[in-house]
Amino acid sequence: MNSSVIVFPGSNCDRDIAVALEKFKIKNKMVWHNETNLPKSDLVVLPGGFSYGDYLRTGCIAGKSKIINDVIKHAKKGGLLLGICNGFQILTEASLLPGILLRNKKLKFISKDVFIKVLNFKNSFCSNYKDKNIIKIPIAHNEGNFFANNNLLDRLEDKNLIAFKYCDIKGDINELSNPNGSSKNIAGIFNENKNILGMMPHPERSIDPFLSSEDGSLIFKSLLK
Amino acid sequence: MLISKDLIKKHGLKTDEFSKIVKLIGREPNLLELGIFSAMWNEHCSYKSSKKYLKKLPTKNKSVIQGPGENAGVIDIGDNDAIIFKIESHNHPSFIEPYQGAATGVGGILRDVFTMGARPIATLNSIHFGSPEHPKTKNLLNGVVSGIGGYGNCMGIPNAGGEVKFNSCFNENNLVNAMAVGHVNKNKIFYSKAKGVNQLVVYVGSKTGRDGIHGASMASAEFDENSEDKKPTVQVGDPFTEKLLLEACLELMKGDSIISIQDMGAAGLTSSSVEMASKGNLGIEIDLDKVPCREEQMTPYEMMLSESQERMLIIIKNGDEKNAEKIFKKWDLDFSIIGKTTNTKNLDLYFHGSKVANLPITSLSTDVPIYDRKWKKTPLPKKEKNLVNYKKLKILDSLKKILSSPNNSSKEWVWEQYDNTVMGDTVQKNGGDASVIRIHGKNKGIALTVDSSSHYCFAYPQFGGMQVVCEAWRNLVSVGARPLAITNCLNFGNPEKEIVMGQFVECLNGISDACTYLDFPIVSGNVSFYNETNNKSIEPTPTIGGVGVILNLNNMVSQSLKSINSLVLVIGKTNGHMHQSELFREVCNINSGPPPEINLFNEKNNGLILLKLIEKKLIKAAHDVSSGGIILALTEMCLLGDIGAKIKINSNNLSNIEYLFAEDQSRYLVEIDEKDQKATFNILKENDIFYEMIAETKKESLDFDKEFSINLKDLKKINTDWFTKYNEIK
Amino acid sequence: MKISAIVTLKNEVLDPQGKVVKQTLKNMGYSNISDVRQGKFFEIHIKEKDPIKGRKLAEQVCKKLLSNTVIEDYKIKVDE
Amino acid sequence: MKISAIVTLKNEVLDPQGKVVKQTLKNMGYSNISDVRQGKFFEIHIKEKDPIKGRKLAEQVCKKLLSNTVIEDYKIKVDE
Ligand SMILES: Nc1ncnc2c1ncn2[C@@H]1O[C@H](COP(=O)(O)OP(=O)(O)O)[C@@H](O)[C@H]1O
Ligand SMILES: [Mg+2]
Repeated sequence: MNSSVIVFPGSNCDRDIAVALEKFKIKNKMVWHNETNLPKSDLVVLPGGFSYGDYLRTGCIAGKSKIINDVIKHAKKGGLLLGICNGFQILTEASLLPGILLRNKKLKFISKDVFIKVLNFKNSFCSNYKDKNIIKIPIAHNEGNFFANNNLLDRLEDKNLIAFKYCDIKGDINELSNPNGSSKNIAGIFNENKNILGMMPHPERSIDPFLSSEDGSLIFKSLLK
Repeated sequence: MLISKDLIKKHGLKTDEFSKIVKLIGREPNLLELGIFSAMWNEHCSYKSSKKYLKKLPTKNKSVIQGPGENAGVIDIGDNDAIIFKIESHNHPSFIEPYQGAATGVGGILRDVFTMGARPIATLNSIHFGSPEHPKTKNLLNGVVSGIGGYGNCMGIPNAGGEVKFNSCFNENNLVNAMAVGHVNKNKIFYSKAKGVNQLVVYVGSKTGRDGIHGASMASAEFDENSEDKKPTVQVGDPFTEKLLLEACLELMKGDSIISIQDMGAAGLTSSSVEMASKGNLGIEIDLDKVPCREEQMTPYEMMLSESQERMLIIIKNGDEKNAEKIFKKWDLDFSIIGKTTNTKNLDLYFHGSKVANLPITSLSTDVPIYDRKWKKTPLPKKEKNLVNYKKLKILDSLKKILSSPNNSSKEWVWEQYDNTVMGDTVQKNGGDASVIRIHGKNKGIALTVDSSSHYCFAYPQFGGMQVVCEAWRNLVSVGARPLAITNCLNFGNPEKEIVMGQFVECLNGISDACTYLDFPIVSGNVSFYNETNNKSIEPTPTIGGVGVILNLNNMVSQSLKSINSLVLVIGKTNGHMHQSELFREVCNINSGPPPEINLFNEKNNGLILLKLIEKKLIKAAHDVSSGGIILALTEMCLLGDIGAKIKINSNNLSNIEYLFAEDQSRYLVEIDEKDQKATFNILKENDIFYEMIAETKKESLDFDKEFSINLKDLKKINTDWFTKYNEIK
Repeated sequence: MKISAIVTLKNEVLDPQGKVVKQTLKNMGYSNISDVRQGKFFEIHIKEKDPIKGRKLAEQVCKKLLSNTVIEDYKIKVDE
Repeated sequence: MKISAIVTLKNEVLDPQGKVVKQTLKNMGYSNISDVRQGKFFEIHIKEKDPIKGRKLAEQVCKKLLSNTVIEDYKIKVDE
């Protein structure tokens, strides 16, 4: 399997995701935002960070970068596209995923381990979570408060497009287990074809036994199938 | 006379200093030259009050590659890996504009580390505020914390610890000390010493603006009511540009075109160019028309004194400039050849074709006046007996009171605002004694901590200074790391006052003694004097940043209790030192008396033997006993591990409250498996180490005989509530 | 020519920043402040003399970059 | 009464956001945009009828909370 990680000025999880991909034997290339063509890739990843300083609106300037046109083409052809944290924000700004990520409800950056519930296994990213659907994973963001109007929320629920919801250790999804004020505790969503996934938590930071969890590994293992 | 008395004073120079300048250069300086002198000769850049004492500090051992004198210190951790680190203050700007002041503090210290070729792998910070009730405190706390986070998070460098303290002596003078730690291949370290004549001097990074002019002089002056009007001296940080600068510099550093490199920190273009030339015993010539400016019609004076952020000065090998320019353009940064090195040993500045300044480099650097300031000893306070009958206090009530006090509350609220998992190598996070960052791709790591103790240092500076170093040492030992070296940030009041200078001298003596005995040298640091408002000085606050190494990460331990039915021991003797303790301060309202004394032999012995036990895998958890005594240490171990404990005191002639709350030094709590009891005791006995059993671990509650039993959930709430409530907006 | 643009969250979108400002002001004793909304302000300098063309350009810029019309509205003013 | 307040960075202070926005607009082809500065906008609703009193209140609020006059300037407008 081949992947490309797009590097924007201000990306800062690009190395982390590359390390994770390679650890799980996915052949990865780094692609500079100013390029116009993607190398041949089964998977494209938009990494976390503060592209363009997160100035103006988070993700918005990266969403207008040169390489994005080819990323859009890749996704329209059904290629896999994963946006993590800032990558998720870029996906919404580039209209590849619906909704938008607003500032955290308490207006503070939040960095901590949270629990999320995996809600959909019939896709290329999450099949390995069938036996373990409540996972521990770190978040680290200032704008992770997913906002969507009621129509959109209904559509996401009806079509089963919600990938993850914040929950507690037991799997209960409620206000207490919602770290940032996201509508319906949403932590990640798919597009209709489920070839695009945007998520706020960082699977690439939970891939080995020395870190506070290894649960992120399963995403990469799922992708390999 | 061209230069008036008033102008001299405005530049923070004394009249005799000005006379010295005139003598050195054989004429009166022009305004630009006066500005340059004022920038180089102020306390912040010249260390004129502290140099005499800094020279005496131990700065070498077999792991030190570079001690004080460069942008940051460098130590060897084996296999060609070196660690570069330094701590620096940004106190004054953070008081005037907490968000930007703290943010640019982080930005500045990061540049000190990556200018030497290291990729930053962690930041730490020590922040001190006035009393929580003071009307400014909440705003300062929120601004500083979000500023530190705002910059570090954007840079993508994990936060690996820090400390937050409140003390009314900081009401009008908060402290923001930021530390950065980087990793570099030992053979690829870059230094600031210029070499060779006619080499190109290159300016890279952001443009120069009118911001922060005279920031360094501000850091060398006291505050008064009007300080908030000193407007343009605070800069706005741009972490995004800094991130680009970091990547561009590291990309250029892969090759060998850099002769020397230096960030533009305090006193900007002036100090960076003078330092490079001075170290290389060369001259430097700059054409100011080539300096990239953000605003129109900037004068030479403004360009030389601006403290705009995110800029570097590089001396590049002739012929390599094209390639370098390409890299900086790729990262959208300014790149401009502004001058060259010369053999004149002068600083020569040109503007619009004419020479506007011409100063001997030595007059700016080595000829700085050095002061041997008068100082006064702080007397050792007496132990006062029978102040109150504290022995009658209820243990649980006292514990709750301490646990919920601002200084002893969990700092989760703070560090949850700092990204501490980015880079994927944080193997032990904030909340323990030291954080541990893995060396990328390897099975070893470094342990990091920062510590200070203004109360101890104020009560008796020498003991206090010694204690901070030992505390840092202990914190590193507690995670299983070999302590290697420290950096220090010395925050004091006005050195022109004898009592303050005395605090400085004696703290440094204590620091020096401890460092020497523990073979724990000082490799970098910073002095911040004039932390004083309306004639009131802060308590002396040296901050120590410690670095240790764990060669095999499988030997790392943490402070969280691991399982039920194991034993908890106290290593080190408890003599019942109560003065300056949290119990006295928070519960009895007694602030008098001496701080605890340290026996350096025991300190070292206890630490090294504990490391041995850890390496033999006999220790399941370890935590040093510091403020709050045994009971607070035990509670913290319980809370972090979510495992309870039943306290059993077998001791001696102390009352229970003394035993549990005393702050005697050099002690640790350790959790061991019942089956390892014998092996552990044997090693401790062989090495003459005093130890006692203190508890057995159990499920979910902390118990003490018939006196109390309290659920950990309740304790946790007591421990975390203060920050949440304090900052809640209802 | 100098043009100002103001970008604000649509009314139906929660404005947590405005809410916190309002609450803080109340806590500071400003009891008669009934609501605060926070937005962004841009001052755009354009090399252009014709105010109609200037405004048009600003409109475009607001639509294409400065605001996200899913959640935000914008207002433009030609200053000079 | 509705009052608008605009808080901007002082001219001599770096505006990193404005800088990036300007560069992005240039990259998008808007070559005649010579500068962009970004600031904050506040819409403040006050239970007050007297415009003079309203403005005074807004002044205070700007000074005490909405801006830090060390690096920022503010402007106030009484809307209605
Ligand atoms: N308290 C101290 N202990 C040891 N070294 C110090 C101390 N204060 C300053 N130094 C050393 O003096 C040198 C100059 O420090 P400083 O001016 O703060 O550096 P920079 O120019 O990088 O800001 C540095 O090498 C620093 O490590
Ligand atoms: Mg430096």
